[in-house]
Amino acid sequence: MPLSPISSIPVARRIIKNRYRLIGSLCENCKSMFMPPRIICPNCRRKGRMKEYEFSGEGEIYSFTILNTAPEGFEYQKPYVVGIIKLREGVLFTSQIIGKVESIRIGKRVRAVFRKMSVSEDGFINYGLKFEVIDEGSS
Amino acid sequence: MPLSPISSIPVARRIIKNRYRLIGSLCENCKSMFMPPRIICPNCRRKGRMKEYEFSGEGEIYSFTILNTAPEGFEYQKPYVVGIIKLREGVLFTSQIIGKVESIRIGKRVRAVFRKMSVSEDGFINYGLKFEVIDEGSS
Amino acid sequence: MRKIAIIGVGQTKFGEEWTKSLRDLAIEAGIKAIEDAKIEGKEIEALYIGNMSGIFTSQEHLAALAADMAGLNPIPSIRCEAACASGSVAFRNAYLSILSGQHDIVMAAGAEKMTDIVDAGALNALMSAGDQEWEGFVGLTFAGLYALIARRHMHEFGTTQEQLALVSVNNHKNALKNEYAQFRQEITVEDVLSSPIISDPLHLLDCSPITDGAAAIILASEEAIKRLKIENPIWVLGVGQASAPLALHDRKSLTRFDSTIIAARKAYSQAKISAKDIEYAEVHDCFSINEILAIEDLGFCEKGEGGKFVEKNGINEVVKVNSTGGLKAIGHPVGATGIRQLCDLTRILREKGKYGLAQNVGGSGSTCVVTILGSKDSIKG
Amino acid sequence: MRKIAIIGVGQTKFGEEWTKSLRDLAIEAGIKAIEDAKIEGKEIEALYIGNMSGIFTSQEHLAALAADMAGLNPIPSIRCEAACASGSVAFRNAYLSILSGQHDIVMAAGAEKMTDIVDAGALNALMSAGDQEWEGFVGLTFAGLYALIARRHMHEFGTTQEQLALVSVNNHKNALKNEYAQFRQEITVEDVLSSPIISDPLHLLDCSPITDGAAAIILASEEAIKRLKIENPIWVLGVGQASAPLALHDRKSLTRFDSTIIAARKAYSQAKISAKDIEYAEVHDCFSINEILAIEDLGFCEKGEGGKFVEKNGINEVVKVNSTGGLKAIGHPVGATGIRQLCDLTRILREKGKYGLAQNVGGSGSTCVVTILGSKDSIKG
Ligand SMILES: [Zn+2]
Ligand SMILES: [Zn+2]
Repeated sequence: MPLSPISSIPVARRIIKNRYRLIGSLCENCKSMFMPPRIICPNCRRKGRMKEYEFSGEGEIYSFTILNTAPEGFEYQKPYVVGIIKLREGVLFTSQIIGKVESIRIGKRVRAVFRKMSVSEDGFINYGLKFEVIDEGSS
Repeated sequence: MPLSPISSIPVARRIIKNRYRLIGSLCENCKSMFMPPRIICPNCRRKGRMKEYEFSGEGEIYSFTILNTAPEGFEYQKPYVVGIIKLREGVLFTSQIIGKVESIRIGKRVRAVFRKMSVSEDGFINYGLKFEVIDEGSS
Repeated sequence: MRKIAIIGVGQTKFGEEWTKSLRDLAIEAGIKAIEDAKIEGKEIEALYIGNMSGIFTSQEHLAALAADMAGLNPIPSIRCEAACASGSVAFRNAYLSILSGQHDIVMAAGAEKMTDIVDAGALNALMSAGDQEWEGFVGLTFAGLYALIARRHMHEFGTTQEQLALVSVNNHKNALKNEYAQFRQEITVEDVLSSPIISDPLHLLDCSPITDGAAAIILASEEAIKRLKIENPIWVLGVGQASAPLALHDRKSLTRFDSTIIAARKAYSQAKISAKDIEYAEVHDCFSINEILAIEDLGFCEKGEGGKFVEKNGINEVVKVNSTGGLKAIGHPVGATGIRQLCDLTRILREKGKYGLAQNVGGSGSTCVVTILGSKDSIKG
Repeated sequence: MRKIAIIGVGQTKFGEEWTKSLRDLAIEAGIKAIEDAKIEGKEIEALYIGNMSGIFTSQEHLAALAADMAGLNPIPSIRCEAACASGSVAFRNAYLSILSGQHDIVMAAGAEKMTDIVDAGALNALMSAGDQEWEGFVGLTFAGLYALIARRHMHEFGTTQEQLALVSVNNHKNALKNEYAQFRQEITVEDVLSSPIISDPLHLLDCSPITDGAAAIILASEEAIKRLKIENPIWVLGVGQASAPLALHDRKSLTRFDSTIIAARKAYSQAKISAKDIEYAEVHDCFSINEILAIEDLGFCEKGEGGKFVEKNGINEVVKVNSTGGLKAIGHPVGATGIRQLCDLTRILREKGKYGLAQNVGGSGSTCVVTILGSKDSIKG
């Protein structure tokens, strides 16, 4: 069987830059920021002027879940945590969260790190960013 | 990867009787015959009364093609012939045709034989009927 | 504007129907709807069918297949898809096709065959309703998306796991008398909380099941209803559809569905009634948290109060929510669910009550269709 | 009945667009259509999108995704599917939604991303438009289905391989001036006949290619056209859709498409014109034989004479068939093709001529939509 198209090589290559480096977009007209990137600013539409914008990779946990049932390519990671991160720039972004499960709470500070994301049955590996919990000592 | 659902075990089991024994349907109201079977007679709709009908398995070639490009599960058979058979009962039915390629022509008499149909990557085998050309000596 | 009503409904048993194919299910539901309407079948001028994904069966072009197998050729046949809202999107377009004046009698159906695909196949297929490039890429499942919503709702409003569990408990109880339901047994809060955690905080019994099934309705214009002498038509009083971002992270809030709020506003406005008038509501509890969102977003209680609402058995002085069992207990053959909701409301309103509402959600809230039906008593003057 | 016209068209380059995703393609086409109509975008009240199969990309719920990415939320977004006729089924329902009076300005789009799936994936995905239980089961491909039709047409009418080849030769020549076409090079009959046999009697160059692409149009009611002061609207004069059995063996004949004949009859009747009035016809040459069937079934020549028709470059005194290159040379991103045809006709009729026709086929003829467009000169009185 061929790879599921969602993890196929053409797809992975296309958005590698955005996935590896957290490059989204900024609308120069209304100053809104977007991650993942958008071609069109939903606020300004034809008046929008989008350019690339690299996010800092810092943020805090906005919501999270621990998955015990995994789709193809993720079975070996079970259980794993996926969260929505509120980036420092105010934008929400979906990512895996790594760190001690007990330490994962809404509001916890996190930062982006580069990791292996999934492995398909025939060995194709997707890489991308995950967010790791920042150990704040006293917190 | 799981099997493509079209060659999955649930599907194969469901229509095994019809595929193995050429069991279609007969509308007792308008006497129309159908292969593959139908639940509803398209002529009579709610007035139709459908019952099972076993076709003879004899017929002649109505059209055919020789495939050099094959879907998953059929690669090992290339090239192979698929035709539309006009069954003795007057009904058209799609099937593989086996026999010498030179002997395959529109109008040639054929009869149903039980054969292996396809083999999936993980070894699941579908069986069914193919039609073989009847050698008529002088023809 | 033409008046339009539902004149026939039909559905299959919902469940794991190993012996039936997608085409078998669709035809069975269609025949029952035609029989229920007491028409021949040849009066039908178009077929709309909701079906979520060819990934489940490897079969696309389902509308043409269903029209063929049902003996409806050569009428136009159209498949509509909006993930789990496919059924009601098919319904809405069937409704518009009559409103347009091009048709008078139309069938709207929905069907999904989810158990032909094996292993993790159904899980992967369902995730195709979300944003695969960004949500699927990091390993999210459909349960995962709703778990993210649930966690945030618990954080913002103090909603509890027990309240989530009560959604399933109520719906299982309501399904006891539903002959088409996949599950007809009572469960307890304890059962839910001790069932395996699928995607924390959601347990297995917070999730609607994998289901095979189909449902169909016949819609007709007022002129056709008079001509056919239909006795108890159930009127379509309002239909609203709205879209919201596909990915959760592109929304302004995780704890409300703007698609539901906007679709409901349109439907109430067209029907000239408000949330307070609805007596029966079929809402989209694909996961327990979603029934709580629906109750809030449809205006049956204030935002954040959905948890308390379900503690009172999902009813208040006026509205009964998911009184036939909801997606959890009836089952959720995704493309069929929107039509099944309308079948249930029709059966109820033929007997009792005045106003019913169906809310059908696609994906994690990116599409929502809200439909308001009215009994014969609902038509004023 | 309201008058409705196309006021804007846009499409991407068709081809193997490795650097663009399904969402990128859909948005690009949509933006171009909005710009072409000289509107803002916020005037659009609903989005219909044709897309054949989530199997190509693992992404369903494309209408919601496209509405989101295009900044069109919260308008209703609907995906329509009828295999290769998905685009024009989306168009027809967009048209009906305006006819219904519910909307005034609607976008109808089509998109397909076929090169994200690798190996035999695209082949398997395409076969999902046929009857998988009986046609797919014996190893038929989509080319195989059309090869069975071609063989029978050759048998009944003496159509030759050279005539089939001429369809491709003509279309490649016509595409030379089409900036969006996948192939802009001339080919000869010899080239076609010496290309590999895919499914005898069809050679590789009898088959339309695997293509990525999207197209979009903006439809508006006469009232909106006046309000927006649109200068050169192209009027929708007639739209017909019909269904026929999904499997070839369930048809009365292999050498005609009843779906085309019935859809054309409806469209001609609504437009109050006949085949003799059509000057530009965009027909569905997914395989060379299908252009021959189309020419016959649409009434441009007698049944069986299609082969002779293409010998005269696909034109007669009145009609020019596939003058922009057809599916063969332009490319065939399945869900986009029906909309692309309407884009091409619109561009032509803005410049010259009075009546254009598009014929879009789903599967091996199980669905057909025929649309007739008219230039400003076509509106009488
Ligand atoms: Zn902006
Ligand atoms: Zn009969």
